[in-house]
Amino acid sequence: MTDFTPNEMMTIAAARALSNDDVCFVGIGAPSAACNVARLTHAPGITLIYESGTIGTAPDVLPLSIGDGELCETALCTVSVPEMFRYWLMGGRISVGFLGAAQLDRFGNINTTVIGDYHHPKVRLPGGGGAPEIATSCREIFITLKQAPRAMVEKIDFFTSFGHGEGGDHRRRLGITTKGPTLLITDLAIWRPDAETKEFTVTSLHRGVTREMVTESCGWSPRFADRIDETPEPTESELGTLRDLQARTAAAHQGKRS
Amino acid sequence: MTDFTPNEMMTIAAARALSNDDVCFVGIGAPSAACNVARLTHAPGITLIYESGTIGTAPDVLPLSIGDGELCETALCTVSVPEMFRYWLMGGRISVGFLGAAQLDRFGNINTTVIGDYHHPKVRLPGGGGAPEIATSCREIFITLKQAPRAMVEKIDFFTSFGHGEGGDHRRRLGITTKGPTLLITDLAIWRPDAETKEFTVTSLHRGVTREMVTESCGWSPRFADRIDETPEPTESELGTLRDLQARTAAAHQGKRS
Amino acid sequence: MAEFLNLSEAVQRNLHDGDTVAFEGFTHLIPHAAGHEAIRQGLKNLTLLRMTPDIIYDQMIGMGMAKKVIFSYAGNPGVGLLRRMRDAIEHQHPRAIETVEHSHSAMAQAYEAGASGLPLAVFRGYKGAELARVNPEIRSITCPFTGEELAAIPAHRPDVTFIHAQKASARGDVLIEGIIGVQKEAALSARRVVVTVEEVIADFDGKHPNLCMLPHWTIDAIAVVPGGAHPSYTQGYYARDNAAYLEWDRISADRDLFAAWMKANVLDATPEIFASRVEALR
Amino acid sequence: MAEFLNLSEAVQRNLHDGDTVAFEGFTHLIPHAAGHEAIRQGLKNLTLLRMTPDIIYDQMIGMGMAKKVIFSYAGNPGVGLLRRMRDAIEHQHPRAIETVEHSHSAMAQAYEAGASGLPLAVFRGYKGAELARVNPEIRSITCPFTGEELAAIPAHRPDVTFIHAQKASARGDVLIEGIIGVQKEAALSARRVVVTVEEVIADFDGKHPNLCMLPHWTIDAIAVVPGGAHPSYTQGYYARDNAAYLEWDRISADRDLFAAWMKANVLDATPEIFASRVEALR
Repeated sequence: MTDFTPNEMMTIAAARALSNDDVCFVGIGAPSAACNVARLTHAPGITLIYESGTIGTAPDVLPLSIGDGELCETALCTVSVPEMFRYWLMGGRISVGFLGAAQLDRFGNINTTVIGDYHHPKVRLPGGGGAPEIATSCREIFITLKQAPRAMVEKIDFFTSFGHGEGGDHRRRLGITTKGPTLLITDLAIWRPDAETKEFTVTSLHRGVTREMVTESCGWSPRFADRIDETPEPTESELGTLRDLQARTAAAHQGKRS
Repeated sequence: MTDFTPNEMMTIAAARALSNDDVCFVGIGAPSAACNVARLTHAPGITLIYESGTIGTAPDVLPLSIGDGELCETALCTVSVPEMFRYWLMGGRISVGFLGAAQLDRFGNINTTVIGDYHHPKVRLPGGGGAPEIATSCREIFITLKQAPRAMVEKIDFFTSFGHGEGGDHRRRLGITTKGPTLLITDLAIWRPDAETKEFTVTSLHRGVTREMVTESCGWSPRFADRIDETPEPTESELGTLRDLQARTAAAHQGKRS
Repeated sequence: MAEFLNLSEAVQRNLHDGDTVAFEGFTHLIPHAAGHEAIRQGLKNLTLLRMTPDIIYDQMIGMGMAKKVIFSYAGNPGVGLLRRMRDAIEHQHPRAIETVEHSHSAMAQAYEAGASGLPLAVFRGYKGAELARVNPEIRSITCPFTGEELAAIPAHRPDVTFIHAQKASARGDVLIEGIIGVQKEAALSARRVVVTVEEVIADFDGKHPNLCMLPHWTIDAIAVVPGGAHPSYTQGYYARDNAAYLEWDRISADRDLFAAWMKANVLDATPEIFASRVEALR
Repeated sequence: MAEFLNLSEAVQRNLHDGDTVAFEGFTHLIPHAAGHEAIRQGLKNLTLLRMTPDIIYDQMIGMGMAKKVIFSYAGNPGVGLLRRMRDAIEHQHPRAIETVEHSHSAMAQAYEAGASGLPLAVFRGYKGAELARVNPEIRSITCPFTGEELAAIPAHRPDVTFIHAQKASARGDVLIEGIIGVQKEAALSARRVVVTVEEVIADFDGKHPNLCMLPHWTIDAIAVVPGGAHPSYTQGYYARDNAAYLEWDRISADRDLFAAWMKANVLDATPEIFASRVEALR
């Protein structure tokens, strides 16, 4: 089929991981695109929730912020933010939470807070927002990330949100009952945690991607599964849906101002 | 002016104790009548709140229950019951809370739970409902009661809600920061707590009521203030407002069913 | 995922002997039709959870279905006492029941905590109140910042919650309007949720965004039962049958009269009868 | 009791040097006009409380008004970083600021606890998260029923909260619609409350009973400022000025450019200008 970019492949692979019955806590950017592509293709019944309080939203264009009016106008209902975090996130009603990362380690622990020391940071990043509780309250966590050695690191500078910690049963030892990161989708590959060690392991490579490319763009030496699939490339319909969505989005966000 | 009943005097005396700026947590019965007479006479700006979640309600007829539709239809807004108890009562926004009593002692402690032992009661009464927190969260508490020796007792069988405990600074010793019972209005008299001991003391007798009548209908030996007023009798307007309200109420609650 | 069922199947699938169950509705929207169906199905050893047991639990207790009642106001609102519940507490008739008594504030916040997935509710309450002495579930925690002692009670986590609402959408989303009470919290704190509604409409497009809704995926079963709240009421559909509440005071005062009334009006009846009961109240 | 004042008087009477203040609004309804008025009045040593400091606090921090910021997401939503806030944290320019960092869940629940008059919020959070190590205000309590350790943080109790809303009634009741965020809780947790609104209407008769309202007696001052949320938006009135958020990334990147922009657009401006800023967005 026609050509596609690594980012498009990443978004579409993430969309495929979602099902019609999922209730997703959506972040901005790639997760938002992935969730809405899923909704517009194979998962029309999926429930999308943004932390601004919008439940069951179906935006025609992707929001620039998690609080865009479009989200409220197309939602089943919009609740207060305290209710969102208490009844809906902490209440354990979310099946899939999406997280991005500035730094990610092999166990799915994430840093979006600081580069360097917390109290005297080299770079002060935005911080966690909802991530600390999203990471532990959702039944499972999907992570999307553009691969780069400074993004996929041996050791993160700050534990903004907890993945599998040091691996193994570390979550259980902290009394966390949810699965945590079960899927990492990058622009190059699909990774899943090892059943025992919980270390992210490459299970599928996107079209034209080699093990070397994955290794060079990863800050730790990555593990590869015994059997590695090639990620099915985007279908006409998937790619068309994503590109239409992004075109509508671009138009909407320009058009707003004279 | 025309004649009036002791109950009418009680209700109107309670209405007079309310001001335009008060925010009242209203109970059913005499308190509801008193609050609405106040609203319809000297305190049009008073805010009436029923624990069903109705804020700023202005019923045309008295509700039979605290959850009648009339309350919601005439309210500024209606919130959930958890919000009512968290943001509005526990939040310390109520200036006056009304309580009734099956048993009352001289310090304004109230029993509406059981006659006899709690675990093997002679009579099982309805219980406290909102009273335990109304008694401690409202800035002050008004009590209305029809005098009778078995209602005004030396010792109550159960502390459903806390008044002044053993008197004096007992509230403060329990870490309660609100005033508690500041007014007791019966069908015979108006009582206020002594500044020091906090024992209810008769400060005003309704028209035609003697000290003996008060004493005979009270289970403890009541204290009388040095100077005792006569409660001004109901005005035409007060009595007319109350009777019209009760007539409308009677009609409404019959009319509902063929 | 919400499934549209007839009431008897909805009750059969979701309520079992020994369950902890909440039939909620704060004066408004009390799910009486669902309660009567539970009575017809002869459920046993239930733990009944409700702020005001009201007529709906007075009937179940009188029929001997309850082993335990968790409540905060055992009155017939605006009328007086609950005579079947009293008979059970004072004379163990028709059976002894265990009672766990709270304040309204505590009950509401225990549902709120349950909906939030928390094990307990922490609040400022019960100060000087004797319930704290007779109810062992009332404990306390100390605020690590101020040293204040606050009340702590277990969150409510019923096995199943029954509520009545105005409308469901074809997809099974539910809209609750007016005096919304604790129904949203009672539903979200439960493992299973059954809703009776007055009617089903295509969708909720055009509704105000901030209304009280339960998404279809939070509900297990929906049964359409017009009049299903009677003698309670449904805002926008029919008024409260105050006369029936007054009449209950007479019926419930006598064991035989109660039994006869229950046979005629509940055991020998069906959910369809509720529509006719509210006709004069519309 | 709500008093209708012009914005400058509303700010003068209610916001003082050294106050802890919340300007809340979750992407929607951010009270920018009130923030600009505070900047013009040159308030000092403020403790700024807000989930996402956003442009509104980036401007105050850049102007040196903040001594402390309590927050949960220091980003320019959908765009990137807050460059004035970064400059203050990384280079103490124009002054050093103390930061107290929480998660969104913690911030929202701290407002909810403040609105409830509680000294703390208790919730399941921060498990495995390093903020619990660097923020001494994050402690824990143990559930007396399950033994589970839960997070505990102090309730928010700002001296004053500023919010923007769609409508006030003539009496001073306020209606908030759409994405209501934490505004109700931020208002009810504060000692003083100032609201800017798009317009005043006679009353709210006929509005749905379950909407998000603040009664007039919970509010101190109301100022009518059409467009007062720009570049944020007001549902039903005007759209979010996404271009302005993108533009801010450029303006805030340079200290001198920032200073010039603030002089031209804030210091030398008046609240009336906001109406013209949203013309093209209506």
